[in-house]
Amino acid sequence: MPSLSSMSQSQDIQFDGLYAHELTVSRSENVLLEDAELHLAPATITYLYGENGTGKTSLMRCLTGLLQPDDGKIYWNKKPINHPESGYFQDLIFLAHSLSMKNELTIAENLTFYAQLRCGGSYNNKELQADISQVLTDLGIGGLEGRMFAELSAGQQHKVALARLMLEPAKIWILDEPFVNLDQKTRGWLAAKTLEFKAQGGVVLFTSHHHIDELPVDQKVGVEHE
Amino acid sequence: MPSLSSMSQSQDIQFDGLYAHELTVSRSENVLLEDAELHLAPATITYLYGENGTGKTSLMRCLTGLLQPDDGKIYWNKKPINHPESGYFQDLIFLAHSLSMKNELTIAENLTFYAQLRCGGSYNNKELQADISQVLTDLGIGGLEGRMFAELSAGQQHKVALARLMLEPAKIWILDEPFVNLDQKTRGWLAAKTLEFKAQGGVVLFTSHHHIDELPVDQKVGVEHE
Amino acid sequence: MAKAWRWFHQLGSPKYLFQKTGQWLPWIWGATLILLAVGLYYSLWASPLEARQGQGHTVRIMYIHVPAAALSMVGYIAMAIAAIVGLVWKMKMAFAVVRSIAPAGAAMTFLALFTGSVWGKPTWGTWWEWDARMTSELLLLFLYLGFIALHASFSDRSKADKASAILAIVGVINIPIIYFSVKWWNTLHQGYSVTQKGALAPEFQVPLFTMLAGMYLLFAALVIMRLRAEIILRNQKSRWVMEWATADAKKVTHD
Amino acid sequence: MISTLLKRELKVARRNWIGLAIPLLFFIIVVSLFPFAVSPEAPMLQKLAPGVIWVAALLSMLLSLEQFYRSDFQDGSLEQLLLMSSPTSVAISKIFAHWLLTGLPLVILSPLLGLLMQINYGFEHINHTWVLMLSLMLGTPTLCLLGAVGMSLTLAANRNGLLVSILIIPLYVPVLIFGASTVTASLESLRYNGELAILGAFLMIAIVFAPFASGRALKISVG
Amino acid sequence: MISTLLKRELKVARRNWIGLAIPLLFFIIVVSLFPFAVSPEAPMLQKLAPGVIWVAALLSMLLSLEQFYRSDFQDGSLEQLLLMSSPTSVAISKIFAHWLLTGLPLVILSPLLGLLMQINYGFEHINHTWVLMLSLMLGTPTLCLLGAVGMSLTLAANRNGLLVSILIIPLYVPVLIFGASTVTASLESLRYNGELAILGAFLMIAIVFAPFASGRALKISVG
Ligand code: HEM
Ligand SMILES: Nc1ncnc2c1ncn2[C@@H]1O[C@H](COP(=O)(O)OP(=O)(O)OP(=O)(O)O)[C@@H](O)[C@H]1O
Ligand SMILES: Nc1ncnc2c1ncn2[C@@H]1O[C@H](COP(=O)(O)OP(=O)(O)OP(=O)(O)O)[C@@H](O)[C@H]1O
Ligand SMILES: [Mg+2]
Ligand SMILES: [Mg+2]
Repeated sequence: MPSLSSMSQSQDIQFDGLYAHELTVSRSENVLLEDAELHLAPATITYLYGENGTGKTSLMRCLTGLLQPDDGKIYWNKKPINHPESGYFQDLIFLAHSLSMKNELTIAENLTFYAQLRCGGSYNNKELQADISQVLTDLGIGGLEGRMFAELSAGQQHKVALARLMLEPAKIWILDEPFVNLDQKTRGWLAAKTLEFKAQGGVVLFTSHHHIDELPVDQKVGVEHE
Repeated sequence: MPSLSSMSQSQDIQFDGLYAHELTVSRSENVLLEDAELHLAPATITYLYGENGTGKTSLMRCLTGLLQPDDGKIYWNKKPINHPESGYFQDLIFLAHSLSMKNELTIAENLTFYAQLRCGGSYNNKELQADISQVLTDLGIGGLEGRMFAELSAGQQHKVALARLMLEPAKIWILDEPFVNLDQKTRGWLAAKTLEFKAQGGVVLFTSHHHIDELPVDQKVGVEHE
Repeated sequence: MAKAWRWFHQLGSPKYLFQKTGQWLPWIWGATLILLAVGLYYSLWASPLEARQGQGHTVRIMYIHVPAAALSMVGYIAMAIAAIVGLVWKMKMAFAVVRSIAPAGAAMTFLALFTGSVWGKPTWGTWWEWDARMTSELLLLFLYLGFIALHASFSDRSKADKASAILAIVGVINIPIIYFSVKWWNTLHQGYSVTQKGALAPEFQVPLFTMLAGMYLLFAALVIMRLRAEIILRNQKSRWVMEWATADAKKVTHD
Repeated sequence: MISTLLKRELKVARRNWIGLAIPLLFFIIVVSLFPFAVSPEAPMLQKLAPGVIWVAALLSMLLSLEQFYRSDFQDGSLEQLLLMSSPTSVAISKIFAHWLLTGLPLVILSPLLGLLMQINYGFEHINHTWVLMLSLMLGTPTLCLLGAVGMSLTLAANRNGLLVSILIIPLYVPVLIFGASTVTASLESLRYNGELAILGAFLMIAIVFAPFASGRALKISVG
Repeated sequence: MISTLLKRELKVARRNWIGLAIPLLFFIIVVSLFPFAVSPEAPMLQKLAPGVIWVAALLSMLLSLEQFYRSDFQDGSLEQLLLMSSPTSVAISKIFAHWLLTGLPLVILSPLLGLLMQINYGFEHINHTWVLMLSLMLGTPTLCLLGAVGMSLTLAANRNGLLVSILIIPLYVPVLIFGASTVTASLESLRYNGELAILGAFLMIAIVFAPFASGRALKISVG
């Protein structure tokens, strides 16, 4: 593929937010998406739906750059996501199925690590610890900061992963089944926080197999397969 | 605890099905349940609810004998579950959070293994393979028998674990969040199958953080913590 | 130049490559058989025996041993080149080539080790010596086997291709390092002069060079056959493979 | 019961045939490190041979243990197995499969290693090779049995493959000493029956106690 | 960036302090198997010493690799790290942490092992010990760097701890040869500067290429 034409294309992109152009994704020889277009505008919440195995997770992994699409380009604020100036990876939080927390560390240590990784030294440690306590309390697991991650229940572990959303500044959230394993109260909390994030101009993409009453969405995108 | 008195007690038990008597369960020094009584009668569906981290999973692991309770006894059809004559472990299917399938084996091989382990040689292999195909087709993943378990989506993997319920004869199902990650259609399927199982006299205990419209329950048990 | 470039690009198309190699293959096999027949005749019957070292008939092993040893190294280098092409120009067919060379290369390495070992018994009185060449050949076998093992341990083919391509490249950087360190290390303790380059009498040269050419072609033929299988495997879903398969099936039923 | 379990182990291994070859390759490679590191001269190598081959066998068995137990624990299979059959029979089938898939091939391959280490100059010395194989034949099952106990104990500990090494190696040392000295005795044309008998005795003791202990430990790890 | 990553590695390791001790213990145990397996006589041991210590160091580094990479891959941390920093810097911090936590302690501990293997009879021989430490100091980082490449390549492969050994050991051989022969030369009172220089050269080559290759491989594994 000649690189020149794609450069010129990148200047043509008129969309703010995340824009995927002619995306083709396949998994072990099955084509999941072909020439798909997707636009996630700032201050919108997009709900990705589809039956099991249609390719929602695969699409998300492409949008985060973890999976190489067969074809197509992905832009963040008009720049290809891999372009150093796009700042995409600074702006992105991706919560996948695997919770990405270390069993051997405590809740606070896990969260501190990710916050510092994103913000460098700019996040004052004392402030950070106070914020962590605050978020955990909101989530109903206050006081467990020093508990080893492995020694939590399924839902509590999930809550810790969600706490990252509150501790790290970002402009786009990509959440793969974020409501799984959560009790009613926590679902409400997450929905409220998502709406707040949207109100501040954030971009949200999430999947869920259950309808979440508390979360009105702006755009529904279905992934259907054959 | 003198074993005599518990023997005499075991003769006193009047309940068919699963009966837990004066159960005390704790996890890292926190007492989760104290002197709890629980009776799951034949042909009933019991819904176990409670917020995240109240002890639902811990209770289930006690009921399956995997976690040693601090105190209390569990009876299956009036016999302690560890009593060789209770036949409890022949009758029980426990689906936990971890799906207990091997990534390196195909779907069919995984299911065959568990079916043969339970039924010994009595399950004719040809019949078993036909049954597996049938169940997978019902679940919407027909034709994937030969696919490696690792190469499935989250929901597809979950479906494979559920297929065990159809392939292995049992009298009690203990299901920890069986509806997680499933699409609408599959949830309906599972609810219908659970009702069928109940109609045949089966005992069902399950948890879920979402309300499942399709599944009317006979008993609701809440685990509340402090 | 432009023409060569275009040809290079065409080779990247599985269909084109499959058809072309299909055309070449009979010729390559033909030439292989002729050369090997002539070479084997010369080396097994018509060549003189080695008198100086009193090796008798065992010298005939050389005509297999030397080509196999040469090919084992050439094979690995070819693999690494293809791997670079695959990774840098994102050419999928290059990965198929890498994958097809590996088993043939491993077989040649094994053959070199085996013939060398069989030769060593009568000449040196031992099956194995930790001589520089022999040792680095053994390590080369491990590199090949590592490559094959790595490729086989992925269920996702494109991951397998890329990961094992990196290994092939890292391995090729190491081959000279291995060779020289082994040589240096070994001469510290003892030196074997058997493998030193001596003037080879012409009556040994003719059969040796014929065998060399024959074995090179044999190697090419094996790689190409494997490559064609690999192409079919990797393009099962594409239309031309379906057509090719059904056409083939028809041929079979007609026969 | 045990046969179903065994069949599954074999199937997992066959699927992953390369996984079968790997402990073997490791065995060969570790042995061939020594000529590089110590000396490539035949008399020296021959002197080292019994020890090195035995150490390599031990390490290769030790490291393949991980693969045989850890994955069942992590994906929850182990918990299901324990629900459906007795801990001891789970342990027995695991141990047997482990030996069949790594111990036995290693025994079969050992003559080649003997060759690399110059144990065997020609057919007249074939006897040493037999002794080597025999010692491994008696010793490797013991290694599997002891390994199973250590592995089952450490499953629930924070995942750390090396922890099990630390627990087990002291138990392995006697087997190693008698295994290697059997071969050394043979190379020095001494009698080696006594050593073989002791290896046999170790095996008997391990067979009696290890499956039970390993089963109990599995049960505890899952709890 | 790299310092945050490093800090976490150290914290995980500290939490799991036993994990830190284990490669060291393994190192000691493997070395001390040889007096049992081969011969406890001092001249023989001294002859073996450089080779055995180097092989043990190599195996111990190799086996601790697993622990340093696998768990990040499995719990999804690796994918988060790759989202937030460049693959090469992830690789660099992993490699550095790995060396700091297993390579360095091993270097520090090596005099003790020299003592076990009779390298060092008294203070007049202290020089050999220095050479041993120096050779390990230059050699172990190379082992870490090469190991990182192998480990990153095998992360997404069907989990098999030994596969990585097979990939890497052929690459380790040159380091092993020069590492052991540095010490041997010193023990035989020969010059060893050349060997040390070559070890240094290997390290330079590895530093230039390995982090990049390892980063690429990490990216592929996660994809
Ligand atoms: C397992 C044992 C052996 C191995 C791995 C081995 C390996 C090799 C290798 C790698 C080459 C280089 C080929 C080339 O440069 O194109 C070679 C060449 C050769 N080998 Fe061997 N060899 C072994 C045993 C022997 C023995 C026992 C003899 C004869 C007594 C022998 C005689 C030769 C000769 C004559 C050449 C060609 C010399 C030259 O072109 O430099 N090899 N061998
Ligand atoms: N590692 C893999 N290798 C090969 N195929 C895969 C792999 N992972 C997923 N697939 C296949 O790709 C398709 C899409 O999977 P994906 O995980 O994207 O689905 P999904 O929409 O997220 O489903 P779910 O709702 O079940 O999570 C599925 O059919 C699955 O079988
Ligand atoms: N391995 C463990 N070690 C110590 N404490 C644990 C462990 N697992 C769970 N706990 C604690 O025990 C309590 C009950 O956990 P359990 O997993 O039973 O909850 P649950 O009701 O299943 O919650 P969820 O809805 O989140 O799955 C929790 O407070 C948890 O922190
Ligand atoms: Mg998904
Ligand atoms: Mg739970």
